[in-house]
Amino acid sequence: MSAAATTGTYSPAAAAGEKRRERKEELRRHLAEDADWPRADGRSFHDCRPAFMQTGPTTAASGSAYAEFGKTKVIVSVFGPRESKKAMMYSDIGRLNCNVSYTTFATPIRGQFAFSFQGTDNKEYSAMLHKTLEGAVMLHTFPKTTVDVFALVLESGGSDLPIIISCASLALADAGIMMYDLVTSVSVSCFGKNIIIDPTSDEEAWQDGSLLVAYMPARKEITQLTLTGEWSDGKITNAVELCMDACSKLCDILRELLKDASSLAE
Amino acid sequence: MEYVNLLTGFRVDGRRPNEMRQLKGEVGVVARADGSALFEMGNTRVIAAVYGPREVQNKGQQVNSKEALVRCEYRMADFSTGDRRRKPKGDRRSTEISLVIRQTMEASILTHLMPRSQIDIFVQVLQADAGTRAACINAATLALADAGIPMRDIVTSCSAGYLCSTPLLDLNYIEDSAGGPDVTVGILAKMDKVTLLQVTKYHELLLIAASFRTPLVLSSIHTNSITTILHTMCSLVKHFSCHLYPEGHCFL
Amino acid sequence: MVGLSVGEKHFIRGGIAQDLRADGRRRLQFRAISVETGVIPQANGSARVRLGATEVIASVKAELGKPSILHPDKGKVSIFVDCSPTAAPMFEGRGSEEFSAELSVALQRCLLGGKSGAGAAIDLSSLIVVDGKVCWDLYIDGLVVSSDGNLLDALAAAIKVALSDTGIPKVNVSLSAATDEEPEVDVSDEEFLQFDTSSVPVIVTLTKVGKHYIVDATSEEESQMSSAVSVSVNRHGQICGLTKRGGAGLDPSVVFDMISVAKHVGQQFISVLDSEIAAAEAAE
Amino acid sequence: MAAGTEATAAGGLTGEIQVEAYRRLFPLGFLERHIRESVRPDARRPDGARPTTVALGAVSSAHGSALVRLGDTAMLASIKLEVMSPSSEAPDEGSVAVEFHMPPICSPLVRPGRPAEVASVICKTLENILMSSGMLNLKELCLISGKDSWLAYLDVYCLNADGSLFDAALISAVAAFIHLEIPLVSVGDDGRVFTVGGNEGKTKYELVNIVKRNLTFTNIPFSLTCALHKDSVLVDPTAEEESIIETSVTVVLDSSDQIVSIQKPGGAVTSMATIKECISLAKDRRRKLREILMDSVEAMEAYQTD
Repeated sequence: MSAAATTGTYSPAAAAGEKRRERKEELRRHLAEDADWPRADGRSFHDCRPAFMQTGPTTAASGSAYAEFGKTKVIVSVFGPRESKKAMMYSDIGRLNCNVSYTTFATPIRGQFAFSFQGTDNKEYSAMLHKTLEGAVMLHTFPKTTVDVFALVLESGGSDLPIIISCASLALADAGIMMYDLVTSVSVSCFGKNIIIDPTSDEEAWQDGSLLVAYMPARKEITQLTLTGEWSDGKITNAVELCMDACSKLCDILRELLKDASSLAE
Repeated sequence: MEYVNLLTGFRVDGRRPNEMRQLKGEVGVVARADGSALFEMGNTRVIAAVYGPREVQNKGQQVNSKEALVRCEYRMADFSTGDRRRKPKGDRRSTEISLVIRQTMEASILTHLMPRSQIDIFVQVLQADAGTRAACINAATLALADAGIPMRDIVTSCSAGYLCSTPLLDLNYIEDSAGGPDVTVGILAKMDKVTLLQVTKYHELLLIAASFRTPLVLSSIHTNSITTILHTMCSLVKHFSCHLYPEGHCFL
Repeated sequence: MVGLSVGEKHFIRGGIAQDLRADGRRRLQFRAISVETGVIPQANGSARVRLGATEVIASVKAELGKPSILHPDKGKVSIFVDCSPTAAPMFEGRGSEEFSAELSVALQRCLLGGKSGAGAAIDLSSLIVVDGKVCWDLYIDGLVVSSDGNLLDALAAAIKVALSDTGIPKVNVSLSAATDEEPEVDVSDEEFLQFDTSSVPVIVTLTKVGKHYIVDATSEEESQMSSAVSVSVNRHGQICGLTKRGGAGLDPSVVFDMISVAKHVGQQFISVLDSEIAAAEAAE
Repeated sequence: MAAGTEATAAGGLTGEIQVEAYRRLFPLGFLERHIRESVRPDARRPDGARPTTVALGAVSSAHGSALVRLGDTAMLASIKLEVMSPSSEAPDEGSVAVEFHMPPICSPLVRPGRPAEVASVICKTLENILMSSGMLNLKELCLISGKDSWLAYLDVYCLNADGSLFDAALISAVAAFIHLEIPLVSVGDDGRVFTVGGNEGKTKYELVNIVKRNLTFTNIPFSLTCALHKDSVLVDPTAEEESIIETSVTVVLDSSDQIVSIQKPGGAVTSMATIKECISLAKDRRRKLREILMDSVEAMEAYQTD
């Protein structure tokens, strides 16, 4: 491990790493070949993990949301609209500033992040979050000012980015930022001919391909779509439709949540 | 190691001590820049692009509104050196070379003709085989000329070193990493004036100068005209007597 | 940054709507491409690709390394892109970092395949020298020298050409009896292995301007985009990666339509590139 | 004084503007009028601390963790153990690395890429207190003398910053150490330590640490921050109060009510009597915090047995 080499300390791995790998290979084979092998956490292929979402964990922010999907735990705070940085040039539409960071204990091995990390900031996810939300937020409603969307991943347990996106859209709604629609996002992993929804980090580590969809159900618009691995046309169609369906359901849950929260406030 | 063959007097790459590497220049290589040039000295290859004169982007950087603001950034491509390393942007060496190029070019540009404006010079090293500093200055000159920016004179630059008791013109990578003293000179060719003189291993040079008591051979190259494309680039070595003051660190 | 007047914007949009763009191209037509190989002698493979006024250089360097614990039977490939300030003043200093990272990520997504290695452009198991001990690490570096739009497609094309130009030195391994010891590796200077680059995909970016979408957009056209989708297509017509690059949302049916158009255009682009590679190799 | 004129200016307007606007425009006048009535903007008494909760085991990927809420201030502490070779000066001791983070989500004042100044101050103080209070016996973090010992990475994240950050950080750090459970380990053929899980593992491998699974604590430090404003002492200030008050005093006491540290970061001068008052308030608070912490341990154990 590179982390161990540089710091001089290491995280003791579980006994017999070789065995763990074999087990994973087996898991992978099952996911790729079997019709509907129950996944490691007992779900079937097209089941999402049980989700818990809540608005308002961070009182210091204009709006905030917490999301927990299985082991993945995310907090998003929204600040503003507030004054843009001095260096920014005049803009007649508002700015959206997104940042995604991880806690040092988010990953099983402390501070072991992918290469697109600088410190604990994830540059890739920050950019992706921005690209996903800019099509949904009505930027013209807050000219000259900036809305900051900051996400902190407390624990990473797979499907981090889609959960950050959904959580951010809930936090934006909580902050009262005008949006065309709530954006929800779901990703799938592909194993051989099978497609499994809402993968865990173990599943993500062994997937053949992945596909992420961010969707605005009321407007029927895709605001983000990314794909890795080798896919045929038909499989893309299937996977995108599966994701859009899950996004719609997740969006209904968010809507109920916001309604409950506002009625509670009254 | 034997850097100069005792019998033939040839260097490791077959050049004579006062011979330059193959030079090649090309202007207009970056379509969207106001001026650009590719310059090669042997295997060292750099691209320079000039943007401007244009409105000053960051008013805070403007010191004197009666003169143009000249800025420069030097960058090495990740693949430019033999061993691939990702270097952080703006490391100390790049900052230093950026400054050297900026100051050298500033001395030649007629900045007072372009008040309240900014000229950006960007140099990108594609391949580094020693002498990037000199190559960058030559490329920047070509790019500035291509952009039609008024200059006092053409600035040309070349380096020289001292190995095996022989002054060597235009070191390559092997000679450069030998660790001998080296000198980079930038001159205004027609006016016959020196604008840049950088000496490393100054103390060794002092020793050499003291023991030989001879004028140190330095280098400069002459360029005839670089109005459109480099027609000719005749290189000749100039004897350059410099007085090495024992207590001085930098002299110009 | 592209500063356009209202009239110029109108001209570009109108041209695209009528299938006759400002430079005389049709909507799904690429600019003239020029390809040159072996431009960086120190690298194992390199290429320069010019697409109109866009110019990029890709270099491939191979270094011996150690395979990761999770994949002991595979080599490693990493892709980094840098945007030189020569291409645009806004890439000065740290200004290029964000954009370079975006391009790097998009290329990684399209060329490296899934986590398990399925669908990768380069067969990672061909990079292994000794299982679990020694492998080749491929460093693919892209440099944007001059920019006039459509950088991602140009970079992917340059990488494809550079990979076909790449020779990996042949390695002789003398296995010592003790398994713990590092095996001795003898790198050959004369014999090189060529890659099978037939499955390396190209990227086709479809830029949506108004109701229509175009390929190979120039900077001016890119400034008018409402959204863009980059699709990576290989010779077999499989989609190897896809990135939606910001902008407004898209109707799902439009997305599917764009994918099938990109597939079609991509196949044509691959054959153009193949003949260019052959010509460049013949010239060398 | 500027504050005085502000207060009088505010006085002239009070009848005409709404409470929330008054609070924003004249924060000082707003606070001072509350203090005069011996009540605080959030309806607390001056000597009342905010409700405090401790939840142990909040981070599943850590060896020890705790989530602490002090009013709206939320702190998440986590401990991860890594193996290191001990230094030659102390071959039978482990070590602790403390980091305190204020991610941009916690406060509008923190921006990405620019760590808050206060974070490094709290980090340093936290490290000093944990090391000097005698709470930790570093010998307990030793595995094999002179060869392997634990390095405990303590990371404290502020999830919501609403004043008295140091108090909350210290409680969460202490709670995380109490929750810390050291994994069973054995030494492999390559000399590297690996974890042993499950029952068959215990019989198969020779275990290094059968006994030392939890740390023992003789001394547990707790702290109380008091805001000092003119003559009044406000216990456990919120962020709003902290931004107005003249100065503050932080008292850290150990289990036998001995003073571990007193910090007053400059600001207005204070009498000895006020400091003494702060210390006695801190003593009361220490007892309460201890109860809360013990309750949370019981709650966790009860949850585990279920």
